[in-house]
Amino acid sequence: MTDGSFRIVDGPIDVGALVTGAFRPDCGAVATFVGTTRVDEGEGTSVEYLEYEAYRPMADRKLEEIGEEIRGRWDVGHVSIVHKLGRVDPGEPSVVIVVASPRRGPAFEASRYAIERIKEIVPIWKREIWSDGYVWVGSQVGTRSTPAE
Amino acid sequence: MTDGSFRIVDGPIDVGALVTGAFRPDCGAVATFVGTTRVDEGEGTSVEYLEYEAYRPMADRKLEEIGEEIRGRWDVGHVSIVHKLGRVDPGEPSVVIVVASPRRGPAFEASRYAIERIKEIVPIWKREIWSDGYVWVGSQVGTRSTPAE
Amino acid sequence: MEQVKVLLFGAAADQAGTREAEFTANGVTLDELWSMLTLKYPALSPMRGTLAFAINGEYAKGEEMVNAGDEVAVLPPVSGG
Amino acid sequence: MEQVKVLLFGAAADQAGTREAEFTANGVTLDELWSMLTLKYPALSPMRGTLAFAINGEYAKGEEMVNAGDEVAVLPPVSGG
Repeated sequence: MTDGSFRIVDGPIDVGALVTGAFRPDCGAVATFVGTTRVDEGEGTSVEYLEYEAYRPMADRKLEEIGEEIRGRWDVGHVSIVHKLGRVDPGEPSVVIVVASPRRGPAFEASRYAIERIKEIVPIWKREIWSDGYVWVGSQVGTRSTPAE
Repeated sequence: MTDGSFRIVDGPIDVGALVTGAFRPDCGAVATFVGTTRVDEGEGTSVEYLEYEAYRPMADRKLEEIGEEIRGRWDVGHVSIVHKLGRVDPGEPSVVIVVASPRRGPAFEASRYAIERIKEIVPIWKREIWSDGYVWVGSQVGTRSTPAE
Repeated sequence: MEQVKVLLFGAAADQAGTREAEFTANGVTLDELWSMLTLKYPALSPMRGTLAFAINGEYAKGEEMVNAGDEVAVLPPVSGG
Repeated sequence: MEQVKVLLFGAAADQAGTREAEFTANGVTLDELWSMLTLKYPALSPMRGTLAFAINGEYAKGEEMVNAGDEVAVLPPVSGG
């Protein structure tokens, strides 16, 4: 039987509790992926933070679908996915994926699969907030004077 | 510059602190692998716990070597590996690997590489403790009456 | 009379200048609804090639039917994670 | 006279019944040291094919030289992780 949960949250994610919450005596491997806000230092200007929005409850359902896909493909004992909305500062986590499996191969493969699928099918969008405006990632639409930068 | 640490410890591993300690503004992906004691329920008998021993300081140096290999192969901002010795109960972590990278591909690949290399080159051994004796994993030597089981 | 509710997200909401719109429509295709939408919000037009759509919370293609009471979502390329 | 210290781990320590041994040796190969070891601890012999060795904390092959003062480790198949 597989346990775990799929959640979209507004507050900070307790990464440690998510990882240790996946430990089970029938699993020997826990693979975790955490996506964090990355800032590339440019010439004097850089992203200040990211801001996420979602189409709910469709996004919640799509996370659960990914969980079902994983349970159908790999022998896993635990799958949890938590995605944060709103502001996410540099170095802070926006998404945490935790998969426990009896063996490490499936744990690695399933956690990788989860993040790829999130980026394909879950209706969540982020914009980069710069000092001089914002840009929607993937659409290159925003209020910056040089949004393609 | 890459940060992180390589440690062999006798006490419990603070998994949450290790993962969040890898968050950096110049990295967007943190991949973590945790190895935990797995118990397969047999016919009335099962492993009670695992017990690890190491050849130190060679084992410490080999962990650091793996870190150097990773830094030479992938663009990573943080690599930490912590391995516990002594008794590890079912569902408890024996090894934690945390890799932060600007991008997720290298983070996944490097964390997988680390656990494979640990199992190849780091002089650490575990034995399964059963109610009726123990078996050294990989050597099938021990005190159980049916050590090959 | 029943309406079709249209929700816009991310860059699409920006371009339209609104996150929500209502149209009087029943038994039209998504493509036809898109024409109504761009008539009202012409700045959306150039985005067409990048957009996906959902009807009542599930991805849908341009030839699928939209009926009164449905909720249609205009979805720019997703960028979660 | 200086000695070679031999450390045994895991299943090898079990089979030998000790975790540590000393031999008077200088300028012998690892293979020769192994012969001295199995003479003293015959139960080790059947493990030969599975074992690795280290001289002063680095993996070493059977033809490598062991000198007085060296530390040799007898390493069963590692099983960390």
